[in-house]
Amino acid sequence: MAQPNNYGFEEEAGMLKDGAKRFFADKLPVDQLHALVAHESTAERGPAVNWKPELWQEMVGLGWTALAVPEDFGGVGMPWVAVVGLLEEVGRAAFPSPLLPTLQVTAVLTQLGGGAQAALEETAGGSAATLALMDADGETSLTAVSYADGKLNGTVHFVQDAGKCDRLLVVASQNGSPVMCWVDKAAEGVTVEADAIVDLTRDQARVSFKNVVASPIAGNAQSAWAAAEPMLWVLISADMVGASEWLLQTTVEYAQQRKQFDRPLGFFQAVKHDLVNVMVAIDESKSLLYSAACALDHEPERARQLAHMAKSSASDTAAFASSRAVQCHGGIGFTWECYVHLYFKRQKHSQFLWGDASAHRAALAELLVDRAGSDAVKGVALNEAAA
Amino acid sequence: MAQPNNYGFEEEAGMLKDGAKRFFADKLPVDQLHALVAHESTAERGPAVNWKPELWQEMVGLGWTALAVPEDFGGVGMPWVAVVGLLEEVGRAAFPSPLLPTLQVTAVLTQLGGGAQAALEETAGGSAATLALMDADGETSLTAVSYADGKLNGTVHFVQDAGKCDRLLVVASQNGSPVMCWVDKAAEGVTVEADAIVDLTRDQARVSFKNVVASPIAGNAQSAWAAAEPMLWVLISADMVGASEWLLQTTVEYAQQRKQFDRPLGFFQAVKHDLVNVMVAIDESKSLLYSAACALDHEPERARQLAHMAKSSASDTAAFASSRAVQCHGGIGFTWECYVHLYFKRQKHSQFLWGDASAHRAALAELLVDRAGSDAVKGVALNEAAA
Amino acid sequence: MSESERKDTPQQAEFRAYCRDWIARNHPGEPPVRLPIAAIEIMSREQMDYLQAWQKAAYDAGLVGSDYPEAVGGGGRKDCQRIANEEMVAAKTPFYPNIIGLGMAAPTIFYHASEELKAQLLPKLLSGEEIWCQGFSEPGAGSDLASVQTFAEKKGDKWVINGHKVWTSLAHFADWMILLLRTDKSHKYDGLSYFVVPIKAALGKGVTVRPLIKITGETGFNEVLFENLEVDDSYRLDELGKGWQVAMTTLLHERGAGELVTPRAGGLKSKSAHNTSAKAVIDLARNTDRAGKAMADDSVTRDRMMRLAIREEGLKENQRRSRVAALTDHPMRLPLQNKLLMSELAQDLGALAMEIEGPASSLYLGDPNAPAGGQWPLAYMNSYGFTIAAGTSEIQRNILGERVLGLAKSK
Amino acid sequence: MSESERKDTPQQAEFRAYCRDWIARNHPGEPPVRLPIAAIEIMSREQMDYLQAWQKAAYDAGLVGSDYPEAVGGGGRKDCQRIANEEMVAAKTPFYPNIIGLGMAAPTIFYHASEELKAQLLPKLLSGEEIWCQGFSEPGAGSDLASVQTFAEKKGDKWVINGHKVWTSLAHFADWMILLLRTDKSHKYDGLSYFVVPIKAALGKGVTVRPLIKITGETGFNEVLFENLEVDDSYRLDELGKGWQVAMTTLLHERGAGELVTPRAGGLKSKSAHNTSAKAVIDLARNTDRAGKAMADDSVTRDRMMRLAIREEGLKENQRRSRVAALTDHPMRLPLQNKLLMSELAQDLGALAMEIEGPASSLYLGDPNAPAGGQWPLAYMNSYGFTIAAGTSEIQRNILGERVLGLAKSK
Repeated sequence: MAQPNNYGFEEEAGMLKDGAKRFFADKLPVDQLHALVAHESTAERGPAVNWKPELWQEMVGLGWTALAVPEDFGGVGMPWVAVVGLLEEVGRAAFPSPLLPTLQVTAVLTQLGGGAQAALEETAGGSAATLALMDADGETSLTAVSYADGKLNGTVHFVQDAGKCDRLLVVASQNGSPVMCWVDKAAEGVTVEADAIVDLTRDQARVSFKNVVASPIAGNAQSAWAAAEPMLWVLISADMVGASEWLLQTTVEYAQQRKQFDRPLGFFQAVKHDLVNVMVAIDESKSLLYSAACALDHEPERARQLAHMAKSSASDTAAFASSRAVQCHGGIGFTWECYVHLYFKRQKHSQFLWGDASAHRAALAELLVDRAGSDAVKGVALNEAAA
Repeated sequence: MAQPNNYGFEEEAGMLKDGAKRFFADKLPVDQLHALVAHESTAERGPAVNWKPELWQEMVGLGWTALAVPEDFGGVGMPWVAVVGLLEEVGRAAFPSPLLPTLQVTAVLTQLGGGAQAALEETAGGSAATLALMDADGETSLTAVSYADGKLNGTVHFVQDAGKCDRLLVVASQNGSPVMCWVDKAAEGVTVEADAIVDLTRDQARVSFKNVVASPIAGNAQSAWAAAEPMLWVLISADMVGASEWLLQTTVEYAQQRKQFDRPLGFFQAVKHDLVNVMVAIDESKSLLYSAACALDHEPERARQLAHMAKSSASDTAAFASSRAVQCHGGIGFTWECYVHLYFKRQKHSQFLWGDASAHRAALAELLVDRAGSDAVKGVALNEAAA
Repeated sequence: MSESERKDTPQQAEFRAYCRDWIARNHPGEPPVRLPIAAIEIMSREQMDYLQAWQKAAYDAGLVGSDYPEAVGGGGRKDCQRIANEEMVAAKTPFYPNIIGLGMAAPTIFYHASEELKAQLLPKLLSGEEIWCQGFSEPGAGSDLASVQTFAEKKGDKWVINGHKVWTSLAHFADWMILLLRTDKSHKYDGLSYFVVPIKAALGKGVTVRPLIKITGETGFNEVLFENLEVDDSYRLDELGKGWQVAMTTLLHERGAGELVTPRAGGLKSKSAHNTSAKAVIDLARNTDRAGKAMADDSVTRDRMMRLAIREEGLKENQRRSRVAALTDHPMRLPLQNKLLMSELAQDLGALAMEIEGPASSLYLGDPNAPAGGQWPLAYMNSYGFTIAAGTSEIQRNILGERVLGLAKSK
Repeated sequence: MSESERKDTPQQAEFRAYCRDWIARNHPGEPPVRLPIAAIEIMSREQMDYLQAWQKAAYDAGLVGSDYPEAVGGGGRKDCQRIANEEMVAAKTPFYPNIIGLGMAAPTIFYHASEELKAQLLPKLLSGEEIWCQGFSEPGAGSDLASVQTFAEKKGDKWVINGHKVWTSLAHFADWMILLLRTDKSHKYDGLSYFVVPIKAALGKGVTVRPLIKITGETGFNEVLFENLEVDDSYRLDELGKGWQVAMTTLLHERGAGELVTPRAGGLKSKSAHNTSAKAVIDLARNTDRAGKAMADDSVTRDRMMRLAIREEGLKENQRRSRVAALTDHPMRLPLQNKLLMSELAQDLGALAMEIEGPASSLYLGDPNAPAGGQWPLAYMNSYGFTIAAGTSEIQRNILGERVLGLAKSK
């Protein structure tokens, strides 16, 4: 299968993206966001869950939690490129909500097939959900939780936005094979310990299961997980790309307005070229993001490869855009009152979730270097075009 | 043992260095160098050995080939920091001569001990010599030449300045253990095939041995080689540091003189900061170089570690200084008539000889990461000093 | 179906089928002469003759200049040049030799010349019968192009030209030159005018072409000296003093950011041509051992190769995304990055390839044992031509910062 | 023998023995309060009291201000402060709290104040009894320091000060401030004058100190507002209009490039202090697993750690080489690199440490499960203070390019 020239990003996707951009700008502009999540400014502030549940209900009402679910399962069935467009806007707004984890959960559930129907209906109906499987190293191994005798036992780490979610999709090991269980956060035996994290726009927890009664969702968990992984990577990459673009635009505006030595900062090539390099990095990440999302829609055989590229690129870009935003803002960028830190912290959080840049490059190398046909790399004829 | 504060770089070393700088500037300034080595300007020019044998005789007369040989062996017995100072000037002049390989050979011979006396006398007397041991991958393995029944057989690659040398110090394998043989290049069974190389200021060859009669030099070749290796790295690092400094100074002068947009190039931060970054890289390499050389003189237990650092840093700096010199010179830097290419090519040659930057970092990691005491890394208290 | 064709209009689909068929029947196969990697590297008359014949054949078949009006020798089609290019590239045909003509002179003439001049010049330009070169840079006018000093003095209906141009690729083969001249010394930008000049006819009579040797040892560029060369005023494009604006049209198309799609073939990957790509570096690493281990198995090398493979894929996807308005916020944001990214990627690929080769990267073209025939050190050195010519990387970043991000001008 | 002592003069050797003995007998051991990583991070009165007592003890013993003349409260020795510092650092004592006073105010006062003022101010500065802060930066005057607008208007023998200073570390503890003021609005550089101001006495009466919160959530910096604060003309340093030159003395010493060696202790590595070093990153990698493998065994991580270890060692060796005239071509070439390299190395160490920690780097100070107590994300964020404050990295590169390489000024 081949990808359409326009990534399959049609008018409907554009309307979704533009609408989301307006929604976030209207409902929680950055000054209000700062007031919401950064009112407490101590370094040792402890865990916090700052968000607007009423906005979440509006988002559910707009159908956003069912976007990535095919119509067969009662979802909206938008293409991945459209979902990615929405998530870019979530990132641009650094919006605190359980949308990202919930969409990740629906991606996995959808891959499980019919057995997940009930769970998908709950998420479509507004139950926020999050994935529960990472071990203490942040790896998506199967060692964290075991499933035996109808019960879950173990502890998962780095559960994203657990404080905003009602349901957990637990990936557990049953005799070494994965099973997935749909668990109510309030169920007997579930303990949620909130983390004190750097990121002010998200929350995170470690969740322990002690003899939690659960039954696996029917379906092939192994293959569902493998198929869903590129979706998880693409979703968080979209958040990072959107946040990076905010950092770029905000820093560009500062460089236009702020004067030193009787010149706008942007006059100085040290600043100008830094910002151009950030733009270039963002564009690489964004192009790879839409290419990977489009592959999920149209070219599944290349989705994994392109999603590795997208997440690796987006992670590096997130770190770079954050770093340059603080540096180019100078002194004010180093203060709590400047909004840049909200994005800086969100980006440093996203950067390492679901595999960092190096990990994705290592996995990519297995596809491009170790596989017989390195023809997977479609080269650009550099000499010709640059000549 | 501890290192003296001034690296043990005493007045005598300074005089040697200054004298060498004048010698090269007088005898072969860069325009004459260019006329000597770059008169033929085709891409497929084939092998060439362009140098001034009469200047080599003067250098021998100045005692430079015996500098690194202890007085016990009839040498001059200068400290390594002084030898390194001389080699910096060789690099700064991009001087075509067999001095570097000859000094490398004397380093190895000296480590062999008394058995090498005769060979050392020959080099002191003006016989230029070079190491013959690299395999086709450029590694200093022992697989290239075998020694059995009093005869050498095999082929060594990347023999430096073979066209200017009279003697070869062959490191061969005798039943899997190293032996070193002192071989006349003109001996029966020795075939020298000159390489066509990019570097215009050196020559290189592959040398084959077919039943070449030779007898191993007495001494422990294994331990001699191990002790000499940091010396080989330090010597070529010095050449790279000197050449990098020439590239920096030449490019700085161009950036001072050349005007675009009614400003000297150096006004533009893209150029200014690039050149500052080159300076910073050179200074790191130079500081590590003298520290490593000083360790050879005073703190042998740290010599290997510091020489890994010096060669890794010098290789990266050589590549970076070369790259920025061409780029900052713009169009003229891309031409044959601009002298920059002589240094660019010498640096790209040196960069990969005797282990590239990555290889030295990998070896360094074995010392700093794998050894029980990572106390080998003497940290700087960053926070304190930068606060 | 290829990536592109699913969006073809009926007219495009029909034209694509026609192109594919024509190429299948007329592909010249492995060329009889060793071809260089790009048109600007053409060295011999033999190479040029072969490639001119190929361009003429493609032109006659309607695959070159497809989008130009018939009145100026074009194919009179709409948005079809891209189709022909895609089919040519896919079929790995040889490239067109008249690269300066097609990519820079033709769109400039099309937008700025009189109808008579268009009709006179464009047909033989598109057919490749007349080769073009570009006279912009001077020894004192590199990044600061507007400071050109080559001067044209008005004498009656003629202009008398004196000065010195450099970096003129293909000048030794060229029939015509696009030439940026100073016609007024009192105004920097408004003192420039733009001409087309029949230089071959003037060789030895007011025009001297001398080869410039690159750091690689290759020729390919030239310097061109003008001594009292007389040029008719009818060869001026657009108004007097509008040379800078005309030159902007040229540069926009040179950067691949212009309206008109440049005819392109050049997918040829013959045995003799070298391919600077991540795939080529990966293949090199597979075939290079160090200490008994393939470099492709070295984790650090793998990481670095993947970094470049990702940049390469991103660049390719940038090119695609630049045509999707809904996914770009500024129409020039992606096109203006293209040259910068390509040239720096080529440089980094070359540098990494040399590291993979290690000491063997010292072996050059003339050496029988050189890996890949010495093409990697050659490609690495040539990459500086890309990062310097046609606006250095520094100038590209200025342009992006100023035109796309709206930052204050740095000069 | 340590690296340094082999070159001691007899006087230095004797002083070193004295210092070593004194420290051995007076080392305070593990402090009773949790100390921050640097003086500018001092938060509580308790920390300050403890550290002031420590500085006073060291001063009384002659280990602080050793090279200052006795007439201004110094030790009257020659080239001995370095000896005391080395012994203090080697013995891992606590640091001195009056860091702005010792590193910036003292040398400035010494070179630019009247003898009376020196005698008045320096003893209690060196002893740490009076804490100093610095009033240079303003909201509109960051990199462009000479554009300060805080204005002093002459009224009789007094100056009346109005304005707004930012980034004043320790202002909430400070007795005195060094203050760069505008006394003439018609000249940028020559309109500046330099004062010492007793700010503690004026708190609430013309001076307001407000904490600035850093991105880390910590305080430490302040902003200081002046409203009709009256200062006596006798507190002016050097001539009217020479403030810029006086400030250069301050900045030179701040960058560690001044004549006078700053008294320094601060080798303390208590349990509570965090050490940003390659060794600390290597140790972290040894103790961090990913997918069942120690990060210290990951080749890519090893390569990156070694890059930083090499930079760190190079930086240390730069500091040594800067004192060997035969191996430096410009006396400021190495000293002026120090701040740039240290701050960027700290940033890169922090970034790499966070990558090694992976998702666990999200856990911050208040989290019981945070690796290293959350100190790595804290250190990484704080590193931007280093690359921005006291001349951004961009300004440092300008200074190096202009003063050392002699390139044209960029502004």
